Amino acid sequence: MKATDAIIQIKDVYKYFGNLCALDDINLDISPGEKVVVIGPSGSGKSTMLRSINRLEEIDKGHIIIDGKDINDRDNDINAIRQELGMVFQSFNLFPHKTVLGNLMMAPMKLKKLSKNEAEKIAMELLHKVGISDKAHVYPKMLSGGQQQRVAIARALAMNPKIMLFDEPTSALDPEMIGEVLDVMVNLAKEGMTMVCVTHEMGFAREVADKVIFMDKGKIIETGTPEHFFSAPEHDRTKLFLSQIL
Amino acid sequence: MKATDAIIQIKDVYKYFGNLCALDDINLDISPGEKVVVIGPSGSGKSTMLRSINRLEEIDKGHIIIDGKDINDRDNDINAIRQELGMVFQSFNLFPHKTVLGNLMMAPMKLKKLSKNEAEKIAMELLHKVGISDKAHVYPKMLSGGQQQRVAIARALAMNPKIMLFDEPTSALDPEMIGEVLDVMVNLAKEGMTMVCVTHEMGFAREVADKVIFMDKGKIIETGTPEHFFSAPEHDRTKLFLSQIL
Amino acid sequence: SQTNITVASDATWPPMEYVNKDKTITGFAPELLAAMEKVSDIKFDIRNTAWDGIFAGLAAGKYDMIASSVSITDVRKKVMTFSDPYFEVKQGVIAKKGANIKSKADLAGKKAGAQIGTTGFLVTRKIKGVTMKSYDEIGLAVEDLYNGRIDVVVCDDAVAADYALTNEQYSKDLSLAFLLKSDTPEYLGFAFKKGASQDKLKLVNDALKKVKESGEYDRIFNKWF
Amino acid sequence: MADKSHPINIEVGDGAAIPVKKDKGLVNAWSISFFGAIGCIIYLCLVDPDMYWEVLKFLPDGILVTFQVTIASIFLSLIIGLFTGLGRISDNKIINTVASTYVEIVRGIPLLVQLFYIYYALGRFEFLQISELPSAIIAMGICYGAYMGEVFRAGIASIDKGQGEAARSLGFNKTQTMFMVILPQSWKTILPPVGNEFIALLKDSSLVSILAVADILRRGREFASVTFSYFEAYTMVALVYLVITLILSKAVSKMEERLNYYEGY
Amino acid sequence: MADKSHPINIEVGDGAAIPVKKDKGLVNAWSISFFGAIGCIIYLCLVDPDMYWEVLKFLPDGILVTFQVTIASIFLSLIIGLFTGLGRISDNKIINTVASTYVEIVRGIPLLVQLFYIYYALGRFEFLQISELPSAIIAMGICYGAYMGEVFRAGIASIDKGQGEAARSLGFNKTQTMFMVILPQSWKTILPPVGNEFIALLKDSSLVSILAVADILRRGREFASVTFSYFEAYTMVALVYLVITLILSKAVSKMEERLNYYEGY
Ligand SMILES: Nc1ncnc2c1ncn2[C@@H]1O[C@H](COP(=O)(O)OP(=O)(O)OP(=O)(O)O)[C@@H](O)[C@H]1O
Ligand SMILES: Nc1ncnc2c1ncn2[C@@H]1O[C@H](COP(=O)(O)OP(=O)(O)OP(=O)(O)O)[C@@H](O)[C@H]1O
Ligand SMILES: [Mg+2]
Ligand SMILES: [Mg+2]
Repeated sequence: MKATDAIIQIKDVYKYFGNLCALDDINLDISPGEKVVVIGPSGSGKSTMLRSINRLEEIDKGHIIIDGKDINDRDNDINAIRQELGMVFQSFNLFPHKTVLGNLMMAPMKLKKLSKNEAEKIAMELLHKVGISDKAHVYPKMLSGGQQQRVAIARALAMNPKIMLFDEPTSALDPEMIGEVLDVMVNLAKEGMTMVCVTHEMGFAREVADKVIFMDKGKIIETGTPEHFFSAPEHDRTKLFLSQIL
Repeated sequence: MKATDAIIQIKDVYKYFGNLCALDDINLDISPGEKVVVIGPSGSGKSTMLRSINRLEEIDKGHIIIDGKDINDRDNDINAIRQELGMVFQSFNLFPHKTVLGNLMMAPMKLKKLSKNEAEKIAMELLHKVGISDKAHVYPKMLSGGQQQRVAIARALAMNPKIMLFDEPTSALDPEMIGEVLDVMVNLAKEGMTMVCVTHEMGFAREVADKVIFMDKGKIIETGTPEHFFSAPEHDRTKLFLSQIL
Repeated sequence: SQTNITVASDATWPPMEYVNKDKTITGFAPELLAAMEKVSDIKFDIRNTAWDGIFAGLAAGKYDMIASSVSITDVRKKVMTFSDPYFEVKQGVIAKKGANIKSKADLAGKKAGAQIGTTGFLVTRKIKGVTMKSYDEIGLAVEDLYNGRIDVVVCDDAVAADYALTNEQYSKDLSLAFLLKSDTPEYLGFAFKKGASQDKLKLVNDALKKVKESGEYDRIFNKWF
Repeated sequence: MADKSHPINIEVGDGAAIPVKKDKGLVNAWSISFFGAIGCIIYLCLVDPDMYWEVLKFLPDGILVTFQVTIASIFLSLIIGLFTGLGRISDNKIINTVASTYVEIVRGIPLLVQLFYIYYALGRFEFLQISELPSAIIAMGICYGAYMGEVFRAGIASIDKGQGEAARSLGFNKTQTMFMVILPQSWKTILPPVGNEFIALLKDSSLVSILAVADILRRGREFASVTFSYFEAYTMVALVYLVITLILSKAVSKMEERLNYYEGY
Repeated sequence: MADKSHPINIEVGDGAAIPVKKDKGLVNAWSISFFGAIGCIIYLCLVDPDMYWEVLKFLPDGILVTFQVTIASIFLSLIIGLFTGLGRISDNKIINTVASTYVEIVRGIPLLVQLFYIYYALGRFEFLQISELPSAIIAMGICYGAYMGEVFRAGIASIDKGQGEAARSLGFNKTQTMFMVILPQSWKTILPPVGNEFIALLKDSSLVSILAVADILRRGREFASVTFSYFEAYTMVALVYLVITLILSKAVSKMEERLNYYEGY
């Protein structure tokens, strides 16, 4: 794979919070359609890396190139680039003042200038896909956590992004709801979406991941297939971590 | 035992919170020197009963007679009666603006008009007894939970009460601190103090209790020795409860 | 034996009474009082008091007398007692130069300003077609005139002349347009609480008379006007 | 300031005491004050109509002016406040400092001094030769804009950061995020203090009487200056203000209840 | 009111904007405003000493009076406020209602109207024939007492209920519990808003100038009424107030920091 084929290129990226080096010389290429799962202990920089891809964090050094465009280059419109990137947060972050449908229709209508009808059609399709079309006219706070997270995924998909970023999408959920969200993610993966997921659901990783990345202290320590991690992780740090979460 | 021997007499007591009957026809006599442990599920009225003995809750019907005086009779000075009753709370409730010594000396000096020297002498003796005389000049917030609770016990003892009331004194403590508080309570029991303890520490109950009372829904369901409760509780409700906590 | 009389004065009324740069209350009236002190056993203690409420304070007994350019009117006579007149006033109308206001008739449809409760205020509000605005201080009214928010200011002629003529800044723009004619002459007097302090009233009247007779009154008058 | 650095932060607003349901004392006090005030007005007018009824008849256009000033000023202050609030949270240092300095200065000078100052300073500029009512409104608006700015700031700060991030990650720019996602959510938090400021502003609007604007207080003083009935005039003025603010504070308390129980979201 | 029924409660105090450390914007703004104001004063006095230096020389005794009124009123209002606060949380219905009604009425009437009213109404009673400074102080004290009452009430309410129960169970009576256990703990919560009210009161004390109390504003107006230099006089008055309130707000912010970091307990 040539570097230029990659849809996400992370090159020599550093990010500091004060003295703390949250990202320490990160290099990573992700090809179109690839599914990457990021694991690592708390505070290792997983979220920071994911958020940097979306420029929710401003990096201090290096380059992040999405679909050929350097996102930190002032000439590139970051808002246009972000439309290519769907993001799903641990805490759902649905807009509480809009119905489920409103949440899904807002960005397509305002940003892609779709008509109300077009936006609603797309929204309803996506709600079908994530299995909660019956809740279209309900406000988010009436939904369970699992349902909210599925709406959040649908909302991100409504902008028809090329890449989906997930930051521990299931870790705020009660155990009985994790399955329904993972199912949606697995289907998405099967449809060929490029995905970067921070998650410790190793079943999910095994099922869909092309590549697993283990981070620690802001560095990428080890990269490999899921099988590699389950069977023969190289580094002691990785072994220790896996022994804790499995 | 004649009723008149009892140092605490609770007669036909009812207490309502709105429509909720928190104490439902409670009758209980406690003799001098007796140690009573009260158990029961959450919301069963244990705290309400204990607080009623101190008139921290005003009862709606019945009589509570401490050392011959009806505490709800306006002719009796409740503040004088309260001096006979030491109370220890789940949340310690030490006075944060006073040092440990200040906490112990305040009531004896202001209420019993002891001189500063006398009060300090008593306070230091009690701090020795509960094993934290080295913390005399420290403010409560510098102490661990277990230390705070021991100070709270010492503060109650400083008024030289005839009866000690404990409301789940160890349930706000980290496990490693429970022991140090229970030790103090066991010693107190051995010295012959009349004690009413709401606690689910069954080891403590077995060691010191003369009588265990099981409450449910505002009623006293079953009364007996600790052995009775461990070996042959009568009521289904009691059995169920004990199976949960043991 | 000395008689102390506390006097209220709204010292925002130059040149009749005002606070000078030394923070002392001065002007025509205070000098008149000083002259009266010299010819009698009275000791005046002048206190600066806000105009609005100056009569309420007199009624409440906070001071014995008001010396604050109070015109003697029938309405006022009902609630207070006046000394002999000490000054004759006319109501002067200040307007912008070139505003073409020359008589009472020109005031129709105009906005007029005056200090609340002064004769100027009482007279002007009775003129048909005039929108009346009342101010706490005459100076604020003149400033609003200068700034173009109102068309005329009505006040005692001596005060009007002072504002319109002696102040450099205002004299470029403002002028004393005309005097409001009234059927009966209007006099200023010292006001006392109704029914109280008759002895003090008499002392004041006597002293005023002496000052007038001695020619001292004219000397002070000429100094200020 | 809705400052979170203290464990408990007491702020007594300068509005009226809102009779919220859980404060039984105030609810009772509200009824006593309100019906007491109404009763007093009626009683006084019946017993001494020559005096009190005359005062009352003298006031209505003053009440109108008071409301005009209040309503216009609150609108102006809301607009100023919105920009100030946004400025106060802006990452742009210059904008932030300008907004903060505006707040610091306006809150550091007595309202009465500001009114005098703005009113007469505005008058000095030829092109601003506007009549007293607009000048008074502009002055009150500028003063209250600083307070409203803090209300907006706190309202915006009360919205979870995740909301903004979610909107940005969908591709909304900063302005869209603010106006389509943050502000629509923060009105629930902003509305009650705005109601409170409205009452405070209505009370403070009595200061414009010093600028010779013919509001309730001015009318009362004019009446008193002619009839020398200071006691009666001020009694009536106070009662009228009391009735008005009590009605408004009841309205604010109803609004707060509604907002609290509003189940839409 | 420190009302806990809302998830977030915004109250903008009527004091100055306290430059607390975490609000960088305000800290910068404070410096700009403060040194700016001082700079302005010096510059104006140097450039046009005939005017500005004269005004400035005219003000000092007014500043003294402003402080006298403020300090005396705040003491009076603290005493009234303590009793009001205790009354507002009292179980005794009559006391509670009286205290609440006092709060409701005082907060429902504009301060200026109250000042007029109390000043002239007090004057009606022969035995209350006191001069304007004490009357003004009494009036300000009564007005601010209601606000202070709410500060005390909130301060007392901020103390954990368990504290009172612990004291009562030791045998302290209600009064002893309040004065020996609750109030000594609540001063930490009460002090910052009292500091804030102090600044607010200092600003509002400018209203007593209308009663011809010779405070800063009055002195400025007197100067202006003689020299006709309204613009210059009010500029100086505003700057002097600004410098004073900024110094005080810095002091309050320092005090808050101290209280926050105070390790005693
Ligand atoms: N806004 C911030 N300011 C300061 N430090 C931050 C900030 N965000 C993250 N950090 C720090 O950066 C480091 C990396 O944080 P990050 O959230 O990326 O970790 P993570 O791997 O996602 O951990 P977790 O599994 O807990 O979510 C941590 O030490 C964290 O404390
Ligand atoms: N102040 C109060 N107001 C209203 N209801 C109350 C109050 N205090 C207690 N209750 C109710 O009275 C009942 C008895 O409460 P109590 O605190 O005595 O139970 P408990 O046995 O001590 O429970 P726990 O083990 O949880 O402490 C409960 O239903 C409780 O909700
Ligand atoms: Mg994370
Ligand atoms: Mg309990």
